Amino acid sequence: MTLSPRTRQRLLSAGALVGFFLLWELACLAFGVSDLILPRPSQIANVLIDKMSLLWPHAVQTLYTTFAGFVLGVLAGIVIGVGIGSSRLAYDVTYPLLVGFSSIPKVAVVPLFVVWFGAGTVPAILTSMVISIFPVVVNVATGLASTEPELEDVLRVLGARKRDILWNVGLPRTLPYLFASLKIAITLSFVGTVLAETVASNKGIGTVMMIASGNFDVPMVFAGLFLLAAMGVALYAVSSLVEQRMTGWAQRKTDMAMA
Amino acid sequence: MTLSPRTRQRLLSAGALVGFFLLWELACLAFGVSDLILPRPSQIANVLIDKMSLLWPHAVQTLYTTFAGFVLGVLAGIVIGVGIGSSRLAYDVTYPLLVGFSSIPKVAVVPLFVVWFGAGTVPAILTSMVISIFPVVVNVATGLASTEPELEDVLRVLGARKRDILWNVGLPRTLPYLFASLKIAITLSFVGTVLAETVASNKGIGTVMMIASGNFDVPMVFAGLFLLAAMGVALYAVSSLVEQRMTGWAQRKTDMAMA
Amino acid sequence: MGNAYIQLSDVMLRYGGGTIALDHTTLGIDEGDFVALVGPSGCGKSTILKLVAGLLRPSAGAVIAGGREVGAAGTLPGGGAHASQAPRLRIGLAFQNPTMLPWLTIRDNVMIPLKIVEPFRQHFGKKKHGDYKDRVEALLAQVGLKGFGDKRPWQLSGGMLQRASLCRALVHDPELLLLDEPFGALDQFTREELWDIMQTLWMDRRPTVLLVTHDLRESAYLANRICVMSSRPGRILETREVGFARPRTLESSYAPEFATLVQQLRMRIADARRDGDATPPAAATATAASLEEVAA
Amino acid sequence: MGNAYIQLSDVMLRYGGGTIALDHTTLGIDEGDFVALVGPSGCGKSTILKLVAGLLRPSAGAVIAGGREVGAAGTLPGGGAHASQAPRLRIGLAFQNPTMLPWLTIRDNVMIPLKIVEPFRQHFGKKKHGDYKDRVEALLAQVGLKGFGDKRPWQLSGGMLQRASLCRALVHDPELLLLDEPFGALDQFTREELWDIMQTLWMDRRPTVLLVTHDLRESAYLANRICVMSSRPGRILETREVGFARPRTLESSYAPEFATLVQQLRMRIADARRDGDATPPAAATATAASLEEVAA
Amino acid sequence: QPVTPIKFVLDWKLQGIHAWYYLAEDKGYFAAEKLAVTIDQGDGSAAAVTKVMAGAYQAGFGDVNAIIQNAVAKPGTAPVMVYMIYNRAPFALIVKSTSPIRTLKDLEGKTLGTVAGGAASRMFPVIAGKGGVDAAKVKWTNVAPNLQEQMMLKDHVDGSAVFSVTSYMNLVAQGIDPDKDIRWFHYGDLGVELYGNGVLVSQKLVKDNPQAVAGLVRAIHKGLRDTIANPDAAIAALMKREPLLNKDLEKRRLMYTLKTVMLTPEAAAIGLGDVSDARFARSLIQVQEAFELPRVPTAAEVFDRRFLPPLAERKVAAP
Ligand SMILES: Nc1ncnc2c1ncn2[C@@H]1O[C@H](COP(=O)(O)OP(=O)(O)OP(=O)(O)O)[C@@H](O)[C@H]1O
Ligand SMILES: Nc1ncnc2c1ncn2[C@@H]1O[C@H](COP(=O)(O)OP(=O)(O)OP(=O)(O)O)[C@@H](O)[C@H]1O
Ligand SMILES: Cc1ncc(C[n+]2csc(CCO)c2C)c(N)n1
Ligand SMILES: [Mg+2]
Ligand SMILES: [Mg+2]
Repeated sequence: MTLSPRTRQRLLSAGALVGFFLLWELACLAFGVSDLILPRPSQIANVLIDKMSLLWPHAVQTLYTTFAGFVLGVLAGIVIGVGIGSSRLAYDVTYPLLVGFSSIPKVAVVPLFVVWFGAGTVPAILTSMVISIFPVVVNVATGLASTEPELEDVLRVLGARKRDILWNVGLPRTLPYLFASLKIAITLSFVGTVLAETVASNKGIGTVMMIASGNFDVPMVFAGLFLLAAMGVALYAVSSLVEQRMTGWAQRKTDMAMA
Repeated sequence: MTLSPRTRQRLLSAGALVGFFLLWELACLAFGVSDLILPRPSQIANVLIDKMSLLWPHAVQTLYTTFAGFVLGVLAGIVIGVGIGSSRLAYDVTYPLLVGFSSIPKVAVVPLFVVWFGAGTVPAILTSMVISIFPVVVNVATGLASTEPELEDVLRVLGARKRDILWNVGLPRTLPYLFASLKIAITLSFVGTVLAETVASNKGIGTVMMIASGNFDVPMVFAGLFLLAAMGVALYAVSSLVEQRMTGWAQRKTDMAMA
Repeated sequence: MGNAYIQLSDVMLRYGGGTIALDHTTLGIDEGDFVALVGPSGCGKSTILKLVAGLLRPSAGAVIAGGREVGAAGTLPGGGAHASQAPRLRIGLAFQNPTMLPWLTIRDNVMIPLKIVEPFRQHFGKKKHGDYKDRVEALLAQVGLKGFGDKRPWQLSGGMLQRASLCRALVHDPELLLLDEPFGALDQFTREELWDIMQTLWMDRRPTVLLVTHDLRESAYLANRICVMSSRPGRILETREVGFARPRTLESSYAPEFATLVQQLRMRIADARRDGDATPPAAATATAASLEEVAA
Repeated sequence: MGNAYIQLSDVMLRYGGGTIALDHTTLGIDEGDFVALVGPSGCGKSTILKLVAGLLRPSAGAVIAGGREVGAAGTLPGGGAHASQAPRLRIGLAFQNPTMLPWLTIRDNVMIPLKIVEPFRQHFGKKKHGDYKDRVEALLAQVGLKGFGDKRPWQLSGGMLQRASLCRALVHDPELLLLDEPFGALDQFTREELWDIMQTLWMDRRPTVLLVTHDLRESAYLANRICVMSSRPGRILETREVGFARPRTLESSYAPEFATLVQQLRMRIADARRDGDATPPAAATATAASLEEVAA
Repeated sequence: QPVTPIKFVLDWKLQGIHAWYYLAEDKGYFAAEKLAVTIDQGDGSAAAVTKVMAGAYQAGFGDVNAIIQNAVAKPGTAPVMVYMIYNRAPFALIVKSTSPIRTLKDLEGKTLGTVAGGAASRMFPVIAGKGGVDAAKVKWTNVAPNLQEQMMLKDHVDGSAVFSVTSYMNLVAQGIDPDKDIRWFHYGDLGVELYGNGVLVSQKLVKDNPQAVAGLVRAIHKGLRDTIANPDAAIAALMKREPLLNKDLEKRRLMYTLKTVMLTPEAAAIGLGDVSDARFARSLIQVQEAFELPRVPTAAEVFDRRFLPPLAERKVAAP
């Protein structure tokens, strides 16, 4: 039986994933790990299947909130990153402030949002946004700073305005950096949303997890974590697809190898 | 009175920072914001000065823990990033797992560490490490993937082994990406440490903040946040210095402009 | 010092690393002229082009292009206060190393000037799939790249890239054309074809052209004047008028006067290379005065 | 099909984009020979070099270098199972576009082969500040780059970079030298100096050399055999033996036989360009058979 | 006799209500019992129970009601309480004194803040039932513990279900007079008979080293006794541990807790650390109903009085 290399690759990856969960299951059984600490994947799967109809609306809420926060965060990140990447003053002032702010656990900030905006979706979107800005800023600024001046010269000689150069050289050149930061930002967005939901909310995976942990229902907590992870992977896959469309030029290695 | 452009730049940046805090102070006074929600910078500074001797050991603990976690996380991130960047299988298997894991709030993971390793420094270092791996992985993998094949050809034609190419082309080419990720990783490291300290530890800024927030001593909480921010900026500055040493080649724009 | 259309007046250029590429360099080019710049490798030819294009700022002296001072010496980056009010020249520059933006197709790369430069810019949205595309395709076909518009830069050979880069320099009908060894990576035949295209274009539209080349036949075939540069720091050692009637043909390039001119230039450059950095500025000026003319 | 030191046997190469660069291309080069490859822009010269260097894998046919099959057609990336056991050739390759690693100084760039290739590699740690550095400095001085070892690649002019790239190709005393228009960006004099350096080197050490060039005088000056290629997909149209006695000098290059050879080659390429893609493989083989010899 | 190491986890970050543990440590009561006790801060009175269950700690200060739930879910592994400290569960509802909510009945249609899955909201149906209120008509919003008062003060919720001892001091710290500005509904006054936090140990420790358990209980009891006798000394011991604390605030917290949930008339009658069997049995049923447990655990599964010092030593006067 012969398989195409592609199919083999896929099977292998799937196999490795399954292997990972199998290992987890067996390790838990072998070391007798209490399900209060680390439930087995099979227990988690059970909960997921049994309670899916209950969990679903929460998952949707979290996904929606995260997505909104992510999009806002990325937009803000690009704007700030471009600012930092193109003005020395902005760099000197904004970077320390941003680094400082980002070194602060967002748990400390969420209460401010909650007290100002009340429990619910707004603080969650805000947290999700705020937490995902920094990686985007850093990568966009770095990408812009490391753009080859030769590429910019192509436009500069035409008398292009700064904005033209940014738009036609800086940003396209920075796309690989941007997409790398999106992967990071997506995961942080989820963390931010759940964080805010944990602090004050009636809906969302964060709430589910808090209630479950209050009930000592650890498998349910992990079911929540699983859903989060799955949604994270889903959003990542989407952004990965877009990335492949838009930055193929930067990854022509495979193209060469095919030749 | 004439100032060198450099000095003017510095003064301007410092001025902007001072302006920021002034604005904060004034806004708090103008809108009568309760110090239970957002203390004024002057109040925070007061606490910092009065209690510095008491806060100091906690800050040192957090800094030490964070630094350890950061270094370990970055090393692990580089190794995993290189693996993902050079093997399709590793990419297909590891990336989804990593994205999934990173989408999970680390608060959910800290208790596991505490149960396995007891309260204290070990779970804090672990959390700090675990949280800072992902950005490094993503950026290193992206940097490797977007390395120009022409540069690799310089070595390939010499019969260089994969490792040679990685060491002499892949990694140096990836340095700008790596340093960008370090900035992100530093801030996350701090978040991770403080998180773990909040959940289970008897020392560190996280503990201070929990104790203070238990007393609604909000200025003290913010003093803790300030210390965190300051340490974040300090570590950032160090990595920024190293970056300038090592990736000057990628940022020769200023060099051209000076000509 | 002169006051020509393009004027470098006693220019010094020190690069970031400390290298002094040009020193006391003076050069004037009249509007509509076709000037070739020849000289030993590393003498500062590309540097002169970049100065004229405004990509570099002289460390001392002044560079004027089209009546407008290009980055006065010592002005701060972005400080446009010193710049005169004359409108910016429409420049076409073919870089020595044909830098194409890797995320664009060859067609889109060639189209860049139409996207940026007025008056093309204002119609870009409307015409990029129509008129402008046709214009680019026609140009590409002329240099033998028909059908390669959809390729990416790394899918072209070195010579093909160079031709695409030439198209990009020409597409927006520039008033000032700066060409840095535009035919260096081409075989003799492709090269000669492109000479004719260049000559026709110049005779039709009369842009001011500054051509850097190592091929003395090329300089004699195309230019009205040939400036010979010294070794680094580069100064203009000598300027030769080229009086051959136009249009020049390949046959005319086998004429004895042509061969004589090329041979004389060769000798001059040999001298320049031998003297190298040693030549003091005064001596250089003296030599530059001893112009010889070759009549057609 | 032959079984020479370097042997391309009925090679087809299709690039990712679908372009067929080579088709039914056959070429043999004996050990220690000096072969020049000339042909129109985009015909596949660089592609042949990359195939021989093992940077590309033929889509069909076989490439053998030093008794070792270089990436058999259709093998998977990294699948070295088909590769024969002969030790890898020590190759020096000067790319058409002198790619220098931007994070290294020129000296370190030139030193790369010493860091990677045995037997230099094993002593690299010890000698990189001693013997090896001296070796590199000497090479740089020979090509006129004395004092530029500490510069970064972007601080060099186009021609200087090309010379540094040549140094990198030579520094590890390669058995097989692949040169892709190594002198294209140089003025005539620097170029001729380097011809002599190349000739001396070849006569001393007898590496096998495959030189791609557009300068027919260069090919006649340096090579023992000149292969003329057709337009894309590139095939070898004709192989000319060059019998001039060595060492050849600039004076000898002004001899009438020399001029005749260059003229004949020129004509042959003109044909090749005219026929272009139309020439069927069979016809190409027929022409290749009609070899002419020019005696010294 | 070798020294027994014991890892002990608190229910929360260091506060005045933990003073007796540090006083005991300072006075060498643990050492005298040949115990090497490490005290770690915790993050919840229920979490303390799970930490002991998970084996990370041998003992802790946590919520008996959490033990009840776990005793049903995981019989055999749940820890047991060996020394009851909060004689009354500190659950309460708070509303602003300006609020139109004057009786439990007024809560219908209103929104209350609660810690997600928190015991105070889970026990609400018990007081609702006793007050003839339709518990289904009350809406809940999940809020982090430290935001409960502020969310109410900012009118994001109409009231909050809180831990009285925590909330009282939170309000004080926020500059609110908890007695004047706030209206309290204490569950204990409304028919909830639950006990609260106490010293719990793992069943393994009970089985393997009963002397150590007895020693631990003795030492903590002495510490508590000394604290009641001299609160200032206890607070001093605490401040030595963490100088960043606000001494006056912690003292007040300690005193309020002693007064409201520890030194109750029942405690005066049965002594510190013990429970009333009849009330404890009723509380088991209340917990079972509120949390919809599949069965009512036996008292022996949850509370073990074998290690208590003699009653005479445990007698204290109600303040
Ligand atoms: N960006 C730079 N930074 C520092 N030095 C530079 C830079 N660009 C060029 N130089 C130096 O300036 C001198 C002139 O360079 P330029 O590129 O103008 O030479 P050129 O005449 O174009 O040479 P070639 O014919 O080889 O292209 C060289 O010595 C080079 O080393
Ligand atoms: N990486 C690539 N991907 C796709 N097509 C390519 C690639 N490299 C070269 N080609 C195509 O292969 C053909 C031959 O290219 P090659 O570089 O070998 O030409 P060449 O003979 O070296 O030309 P020149 O003299 O212009 O350098 C060209 O038509 C080019 O478009
Ligand atoms: C209803 C309610 N549940 C939990 C907490 C949070 N919490 C758990 S333990 C503890 C310290 C007192 O033991 C605190 C504050 C709360 N505040 N109110
Ligand atoms: Mg140049
Ligand atoms: Mg080529």
